[in-house]
Amino acid sequence: MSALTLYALTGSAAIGIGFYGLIAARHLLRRIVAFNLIGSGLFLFFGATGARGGAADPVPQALIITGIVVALSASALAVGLLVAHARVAGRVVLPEEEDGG
Amino acid sequence: MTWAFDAALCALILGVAFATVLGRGVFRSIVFFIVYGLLMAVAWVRLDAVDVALAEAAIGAGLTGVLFLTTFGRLARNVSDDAAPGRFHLPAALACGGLTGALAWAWFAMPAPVRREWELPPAGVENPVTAVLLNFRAWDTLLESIVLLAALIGLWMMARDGDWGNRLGLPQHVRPGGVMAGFGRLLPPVGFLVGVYLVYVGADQPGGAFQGGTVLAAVGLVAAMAGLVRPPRIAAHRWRVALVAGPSVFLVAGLAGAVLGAGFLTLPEPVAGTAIFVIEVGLAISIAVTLVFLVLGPPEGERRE
Amino acid sequence: MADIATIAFTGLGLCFFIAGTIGLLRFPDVFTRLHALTKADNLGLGFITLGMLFQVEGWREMALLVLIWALTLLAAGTVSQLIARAALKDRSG
Amino acid sequence: MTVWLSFVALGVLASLAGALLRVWKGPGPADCMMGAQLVGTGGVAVLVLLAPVHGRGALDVALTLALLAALAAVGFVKATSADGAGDPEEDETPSPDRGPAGETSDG
Repeated sequence: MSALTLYALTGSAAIGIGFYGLIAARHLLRRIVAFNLIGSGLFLFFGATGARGGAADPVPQALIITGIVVALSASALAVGLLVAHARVAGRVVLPEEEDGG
Repeated sequence: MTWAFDAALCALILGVAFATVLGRGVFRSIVFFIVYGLLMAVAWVRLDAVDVALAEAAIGAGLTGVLFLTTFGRLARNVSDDAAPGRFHLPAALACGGLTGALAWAWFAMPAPVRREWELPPAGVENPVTAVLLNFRAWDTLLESIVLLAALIGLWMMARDGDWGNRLGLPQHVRPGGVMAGFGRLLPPVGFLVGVYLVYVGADQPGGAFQGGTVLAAVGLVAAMAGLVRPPRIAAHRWRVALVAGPSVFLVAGLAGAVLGAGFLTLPEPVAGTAIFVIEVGLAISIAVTLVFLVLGPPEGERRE
Repeated sequence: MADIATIAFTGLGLCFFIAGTIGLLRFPDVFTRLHALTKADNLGLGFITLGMLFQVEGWREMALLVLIWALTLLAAGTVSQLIARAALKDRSG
Repeated sequence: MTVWLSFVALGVLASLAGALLRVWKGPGPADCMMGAQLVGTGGVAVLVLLAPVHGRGALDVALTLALLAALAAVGFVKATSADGAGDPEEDETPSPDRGPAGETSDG
């Protein structure tokens, strides 16, 4: 098993773990963190794919860099929504999940 | 031995990912995510993607961590209860395991890569990543810089009416002459130099508008949190110019290409190097300012003094 | 000769890292653990950069290594102060 | 030489696993943050050790990490301060009975 395969498998595992966190977590901030985990795993998988042809391919790298920056801006927007929600509702979980914790 | 190193690094990354999702408490999950970003930066270096590693080091390990930590602080202030930890969710675990399995299968099922025989056409810069970002796939990059702006506008729409016109973010304060204030005076000059250096060398070495811009943003955030500079007021026009500088310069360059007959967003080879440098400077400024504003958040109350 | 120096210094640095981790795991409270952490930070990374100075060529890389160590020292000093104060406040209520 | 450097890097990674254990166990938030800080320094050390293999790029990334090593900790003390934007030193200044750790603040 080559090192690239190792990183690709790590990326795919991170995607799965992130999805689990997105579904299972109830605190919304944890969900945002899990969402970032998915994105990061995808980047790793994609980057390993791009590196298979010998020298690192610049096109995936460029896309990943813009992706990282966009992921941060999306997280900041999500966090803004979360803070606004907490201010209004006084809770950090979604209304339909409030009971039965 | 290098294989063992890669295996250990991947094992650590996986362990940290698990801990992020399964660990007790939101705070711990955030700390694990910061560690995850750090390890990812090392992984990108191992994959020979230094440009990505630079962006990941500044964003994954720096800006995102600060964003989540300060949010945690804000929520702790507003909200009395912490959500109870989710129970183990078997169907979700099975589905996510299946997803990972499918991705792993996809990796092995992918056709063998074609070894790239062709060389990148001349683009005016030596660093292939910069060439792709600002010349071959300029459309993506232009739209991406506009996405950043859109995210900031969306975030600012959530400011309370009473706070409009105030300074961005929470009102930061530190003890004058204290450790944090001292750190805030020492670090920004060095960090600013490193950020500008990364933007400057982006043409032929790892670095560029995105990598340098994220480092500059992180440094700006230190300066703001340590009380060296006060964040601008939300309505300040000077800073709004900085926000749109990058996309505007990019658009003007693209239109110039169309007028000169090369096509929209196509930089003809003789002037490409200079044009890319100008675009990079504009973009780096916009990216840095936008990211700092995004992490600081909308204004939240003026400090009474 | 340079290789021997590298092996010696990086090995020493590794020892400090391992010692720092053991301290972080075994020491009883926040402040003693902080002590272990700063040892690993300052000395571990210090010896590793010192060892690597023999391996890189060119003064730029050397200057970069020294700058990396200096920045880590600055960060370690600040961080240990801030964390200790935050923990002190936490304990006294 | 590459083998030795990989070995040292592997050792640093192993010690980072110990630091992660501290993050997992806590008990306080300060302990978690310390573990993260050690991982940050260890990451810088690993990148420095990779420099002969990956060239100047690894050092550039190490420099970025070292530059921003304290960023997370600053965010942490901000988040744990009373109004989410303060400095743990502030309210210690006027009180005469500050702890022993308060003596060397302005060194």
